[in-house]
Amino acid sequence: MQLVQRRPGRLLRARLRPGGVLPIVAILVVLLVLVGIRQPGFLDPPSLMSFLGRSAPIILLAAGQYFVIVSGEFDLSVGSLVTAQVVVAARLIDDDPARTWPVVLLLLAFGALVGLVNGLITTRLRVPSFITTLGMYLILVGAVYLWSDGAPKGGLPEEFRRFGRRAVEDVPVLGRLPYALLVLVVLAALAVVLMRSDFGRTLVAVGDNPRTAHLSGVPVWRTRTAAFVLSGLAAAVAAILLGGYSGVSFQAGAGLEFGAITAVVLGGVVLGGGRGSVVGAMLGALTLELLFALMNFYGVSGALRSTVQGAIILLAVAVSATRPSSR
Amino acid sequence: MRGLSLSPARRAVPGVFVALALTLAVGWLVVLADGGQLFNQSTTVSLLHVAAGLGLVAVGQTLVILGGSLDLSVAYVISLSTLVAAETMNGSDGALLPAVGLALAVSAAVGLLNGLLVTRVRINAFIATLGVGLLLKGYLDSFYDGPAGSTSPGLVQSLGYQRVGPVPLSFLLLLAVTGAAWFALSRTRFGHHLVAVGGDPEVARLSGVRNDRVLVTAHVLCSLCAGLAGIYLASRLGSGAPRVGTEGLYDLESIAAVVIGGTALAGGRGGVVGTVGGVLLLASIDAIFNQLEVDAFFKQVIRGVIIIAAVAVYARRALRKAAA
Amino acid sequence: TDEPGAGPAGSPSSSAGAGTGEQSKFFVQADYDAELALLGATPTGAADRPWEQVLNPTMVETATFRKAGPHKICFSNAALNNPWRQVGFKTMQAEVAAQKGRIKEFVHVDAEGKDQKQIADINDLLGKGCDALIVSPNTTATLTPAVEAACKAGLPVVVFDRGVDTKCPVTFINPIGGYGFGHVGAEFVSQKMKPGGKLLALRILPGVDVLETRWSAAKVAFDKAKVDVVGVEFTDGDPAKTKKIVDDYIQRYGTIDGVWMDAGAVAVAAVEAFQDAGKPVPPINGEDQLDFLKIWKDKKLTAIAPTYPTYQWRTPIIAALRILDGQPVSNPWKLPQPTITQDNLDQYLDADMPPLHYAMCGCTDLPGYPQRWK
Amino acid sequence: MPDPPPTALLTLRGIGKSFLGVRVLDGVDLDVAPGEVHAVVGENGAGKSTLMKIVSGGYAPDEGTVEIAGEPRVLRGPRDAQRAGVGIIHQEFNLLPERTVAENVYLGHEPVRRGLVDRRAMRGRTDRLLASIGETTLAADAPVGQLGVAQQQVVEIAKALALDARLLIMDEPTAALADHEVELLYGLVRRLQHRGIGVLYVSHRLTEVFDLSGRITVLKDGRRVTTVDTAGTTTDELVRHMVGRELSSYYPQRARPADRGPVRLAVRGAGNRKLRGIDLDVRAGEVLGVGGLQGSGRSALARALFGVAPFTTGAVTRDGTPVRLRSPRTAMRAGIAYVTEDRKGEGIVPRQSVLDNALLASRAVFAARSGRAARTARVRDLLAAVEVRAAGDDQEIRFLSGGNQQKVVLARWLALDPQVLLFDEPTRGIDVGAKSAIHDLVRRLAREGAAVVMISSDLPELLGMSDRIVVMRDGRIAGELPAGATEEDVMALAVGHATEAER
Ligand SMILES: Nc1ncnc2c1ncn2[C@@H]1O[C@H](COP(=O)(O)OP(=O)(O)OP(=O)(O)O)[C@@H](O)[C@H]1O
Ligand SMILES: Nc1ncnc2c1ncn2[C@@H]1O[C@H](COP(=O)(O)OP(=O)(O)OP(=O)(O)O)[C@@H](O)[C@H]1O
Ligand SMILES: O[C@@H]1[C@H](O)[C@H](O)CO[C@H]1O
Ligand SMILES: [Mg+2]
Ligand SMILES: [Mg+2]
Repeated sequence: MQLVQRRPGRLLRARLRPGGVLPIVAILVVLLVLVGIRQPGFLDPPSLMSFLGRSAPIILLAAGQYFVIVSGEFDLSVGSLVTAQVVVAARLIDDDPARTWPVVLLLLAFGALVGLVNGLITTRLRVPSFITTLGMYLILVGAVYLWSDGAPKGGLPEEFRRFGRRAVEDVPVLGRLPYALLVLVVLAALAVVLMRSDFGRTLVAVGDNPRTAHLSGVPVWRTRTAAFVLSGLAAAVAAILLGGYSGVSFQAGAGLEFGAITAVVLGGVVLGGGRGSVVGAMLGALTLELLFALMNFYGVSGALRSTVQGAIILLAVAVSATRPSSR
Repeated sequence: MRGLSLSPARRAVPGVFVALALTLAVGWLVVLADGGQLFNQSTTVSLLHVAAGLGLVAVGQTLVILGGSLDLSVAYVISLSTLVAAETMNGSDGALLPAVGLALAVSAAVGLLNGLLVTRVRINAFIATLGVGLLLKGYLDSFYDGPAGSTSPGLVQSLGYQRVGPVPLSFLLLLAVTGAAWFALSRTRFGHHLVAVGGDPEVARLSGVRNDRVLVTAHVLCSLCAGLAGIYLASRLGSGAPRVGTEGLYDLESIAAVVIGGTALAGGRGGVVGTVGGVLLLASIDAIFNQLEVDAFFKQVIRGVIIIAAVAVYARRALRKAAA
Repeated sequence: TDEPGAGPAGSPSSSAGAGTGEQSKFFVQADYDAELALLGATPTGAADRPWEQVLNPTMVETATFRKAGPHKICFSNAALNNPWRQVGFKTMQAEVAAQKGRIKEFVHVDAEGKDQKQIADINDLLGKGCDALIVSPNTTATLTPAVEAACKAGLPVVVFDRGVDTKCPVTFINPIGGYGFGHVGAEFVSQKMKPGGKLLALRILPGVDVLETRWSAAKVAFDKAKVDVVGVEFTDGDPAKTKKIVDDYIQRYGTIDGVWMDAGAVAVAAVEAFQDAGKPVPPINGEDQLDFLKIWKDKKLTAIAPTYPTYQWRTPIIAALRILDGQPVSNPWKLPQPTITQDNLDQYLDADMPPLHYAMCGCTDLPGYPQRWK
Repeated sequence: MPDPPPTALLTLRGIGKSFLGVRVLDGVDLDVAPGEVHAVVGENGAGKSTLMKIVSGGYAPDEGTVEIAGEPRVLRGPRDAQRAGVGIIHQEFNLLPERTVAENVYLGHEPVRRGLVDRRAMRGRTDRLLASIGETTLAADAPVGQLGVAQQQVVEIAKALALDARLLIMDEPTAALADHEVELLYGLVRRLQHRGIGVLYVSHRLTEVFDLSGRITVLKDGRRVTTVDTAGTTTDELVRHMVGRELSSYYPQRARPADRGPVRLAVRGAGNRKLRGIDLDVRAGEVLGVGGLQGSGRSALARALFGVAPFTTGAVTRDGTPVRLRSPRTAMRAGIAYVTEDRKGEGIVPRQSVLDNALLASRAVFAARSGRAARTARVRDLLAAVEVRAAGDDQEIRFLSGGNQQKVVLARWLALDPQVLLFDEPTRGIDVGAKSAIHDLVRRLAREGAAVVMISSDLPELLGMSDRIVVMRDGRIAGELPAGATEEDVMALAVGHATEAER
């Protein structure tokens, strides 16, 4: 290999080029400064930890969505999957603490199964994932309403809810450590490791050029299906945390799919696949959550929030979308 | 080899019409067995009305999807258009034309914004139109507590409720718009260029197509169609309704109709005729389930299955064709 | 001092983004006055059958609609998309079952929350030989033309829950209404919270008339009591969003002294937000959903539950049958709208029913209770 | 450089262009007179295609001026260039598979009548255009996706001609063409020349350059090395300018019979939808050449052996053991590697780094075989060994020239130590220097015990490299030739009598 010309440090280049995390970090810092000015107390460790804990579900969803998006697909079903999971959990546990762990396992299996079905329909039947997961979204919402006669039943006992609601208290320095944050940290680390592994690299390659990947021995359909399964699992964990955080309701997952996709794109990941990092995706989700908190702190009128949100998303994506000129 | 026979590029009747015919036949039988009538006048009229609303949006959506783009803001454009139209008319026939013009102009402006964000600012269409949708949602939420304005009686009587036999005027409008779109796609440079941009933007660009212009135009046309759907809904509802677009799920349903109609989500292949088939298929399923009083949630499950299955069938056929 | 704005906590910032804002376009002073007056009125009829009671009845003749039974009754429903409507619809179905001998067919069409579908549905139903048509409109203004068309078709039309802008239906059935609901909650909270305290108002979403009237009445009450409303937020009925909003408001203001909400769906989430932040739960209102009643009792909250009773879903069936019998009915048919307070809380708690069941269903005497609602 | 003719059709002065800070073109001057065929040659990555895209409006130059017919132009896009009378045949296909031949040919300038696209005129003109370049079997309303590579190349040429350009750029127009088609192209270029049209001709096939051009410009590392009159130069001199050193024009030494080992891969009576009755033995240490016309089934054979479009009948054995090659993975596990002919579509993962591209296959199939660090080190060595030129191994591969991309793909497969290597047009679009490096590499692999199957449309290469040649026709093996066969022998088998009769 011969170097044609030396260029600026490899790391900086990697961060700066499209798909790098620098833009989202910059946006995050700006928002943090704005929050700090308005609500200095928010940055105190205990409150920051709580914030991170409550943001864990959407961050995990973004990570799950990232796997699917970077492999060149979409998962529009995650929001409805979260709702279904929460409703199913409440009905199966029915306030009986002893059933917590079996149901948690069942939810994980259910999430993986939905991901598997999404993946197989997309890869084996060749239905575009936008349509597969849109159909799955309709099916899950319809089925869960049908199954519960339109009103969630049962209830989630404290044992189940503590994952999303409670924290390890009196931690030195940090004050408190929400269980959700612990789950997030562990899973985020796993996600990063996974993306650095052979699986992660081939996943990105599949998103970039599936034909080449196939001809290089990558089991393309299995890889993509695995991405959907990861997304389903992420939705299951998010559902466990969300159900814990706020209890059972049909609204539990409403709109989360768009939130997750927006977060992923904010994080510099390219829709269509082949580019972007999982860290960026998770930072994108954190940024969105921070934006909502910011609007609470600045008292942006409830009705105007969507406008502010829309404007900021467009602005942020526009900034991070600046690519090298193609001509 | 060189002399191998090549089939000319057929633009065959999309398979969705086969599905439609089957659905109607089976539905007719089942409803009959249930003691009802699928094709009585009131049911047919209702079906065509549902199809007209969704159809207008879906035809516009077809244009952007063909060009490789997407519009998730249509639902909000529809709501906005009902309000602009109804508030400008304010119950008087005199203001009818200016109101329609203004509603369309506002819609076109949104389309222009979408188009510019996608082409000039180079934001992915999914995010760009989602973002514009949020902007509009904020506006609607802050300025409208509920229905506002009043549609001119003339429009209500004509576009809203007039019909020729069992065929509502609005459905004829849909057919006209579809015809125009079909014509534009197959007989104008814009149409050829749009399909090219959707097929491979780089090829189009290097062939001298002005991709940006073509896509912006498609977005404007899509929004105009959504605006037209809004005007139609205003004529049905008698007033402007700030949430009618989102409640109707016009964003996702229009995309579903386009894809069921055989247009590739990635762009470059398909057409508006199939889309109308897709719309009619969705509306027929609705009508049949309505007759059978099928639970709305069960219906949703079935709808999900049908959307996936229909597209799976296309994919299968495409695979076979590629293999043949 | 207790003067708002005097201490550092009540700094200008708190009043900046605060206040109750503009009055809703839905606010109609006369309706507001009428509803508030009804809160004190005594209904006619048996107290143990509130779904048959009427407040201030004004009877109309229905002899022209008289018809021999059994009847085919058709129902165009706005949606079944929330627990309130689910409980109500089950109650209505049970009422139909209870009247089995008199109803030969009950046709239900669900508009799935879509105005234009409901218009088409009503048109469709007109071709089906219904003897009476019940409508629960999705949106008042936009369903008016369709309901008018139905009236013109000659069959008796009964509208309930949300209204329409026309007098053509034989009767319009609903409880006292949104002003009453919003007022009761707001009065209670503003009286119980500490003077000069900060109140957070939680709304589901803008633009639904039944909900807009609730807020507009509350606004009047808060303005009159000079309550410092520090925020009016939309929750989309999402408990997670609710908790985040409440949490951020607690952070921003140190504490919140009162919470008002336009619907009970997120009441428990709001209560939990205070618990999780380690703050006392301030005076709060919810609705008659059992999860709220339970936490109210368990945690000894200072709370109140105005209701929009689901028993009103029984009344349209009863009314339709009376009309087809040619008996006079009241138009409008105003049903009583009880409030659950600390005093009668125990009477509505029922540990056996699901958490999102509505206590005010008036369904205990109906066929299939309690299984049908579980 | 000789003074520009006063009537120059195209004058480039001081053209410079950088991508992401890498200088790709630097102060390039060039001119073309009416009726002149001006060839541009240089190694892979020398900047030829970039220069051509600047003239045709695909890229904007960072510096320098473009004059067309004496008028300075700022080309804001391909459309401006078309307006100025510049047409281009791109190195990579620029066609829409879903659209018809006519729609592709007239894309961007469809004939209109009363504001509407005149489809009849479009078809008619396309037919005439195709006829004018000797193509009569191609239907104007056939979808391009159904055409073979050569026919697509013809469409691409027609598309450029449809512009009625004054200046026509041909960027490796013959890369996908067989010899008799190249002949047709020659005729075409000469006719254009007579009509006073200027042609910029980019090719790695120096024979063509000498056959067609009047002057030759050599680019190296983005700079113009020289412009010479074709009549006054020789291949050797040209190669020296291009590579900066002497190159032996010989193919590496063939295998001796003694070097041939056991049969690595044996195929008996195999077939599928495109192939029938394939019998084949490939031995360790030999290079088996596969010849044939376009669409004769050579790639289909490679794809069957690699499990992409598997055999449905017959039997295959690897080192004597029966194997079922159901997918690329199974083929790879059986020690088979496949370098595809379509580099852009099937060879590279464009937005991943050079290193990730080179590691792709090892990761996908043999992840557990060796430690990560060792694997990476090995691949880095291979990248160095095949002399990839890049800004670093973290550079996205799409920014490399075609030849360098090909070398990365080679490194990917070499990392697997395959025993059977399938090369499909391995030197297509590859410069002379790299080409001979690849030839050496192929031969070395054979010497080290690999069995090599090499498909090539470049007859001298096929004849020079192969120890044996099988020639395909209509999905069958038409015959086998020993080393030392002639071009005529290959063509006779490839064309065959049946085909003769068809014409
Ligand atoms: N990239 C590809 N994708 C799918 N199929 C391909 C591809 N390349 C070749 N094939 C298939 O192989 C078939 C047989 O023709 P093939 O390409 O083998 O002829 P060939 O003699 O190799 O000509 P060429 O020199 O163009 O490779 C083609 O018709 C095509 O369907
Ligand atoms: N869009 C691009 N972005 C970045 N670098 C590019 C781009 N296009 C070309 N390059 C770089 O510019 C240099 C010249 O490439 P070019 O394609 O012009 O070479 P070429 O002479 O045509 O080579 P070949 O003979 O392989 O076709 C190469 O180093 C290539 O990596
Ligand atoms: O119409 C109903 C009621 O008004 C209820 O209070 C909330 O849900 C709505 O759907
Ligand atoms: Mg080149
Ligand atoms: Mg080939």
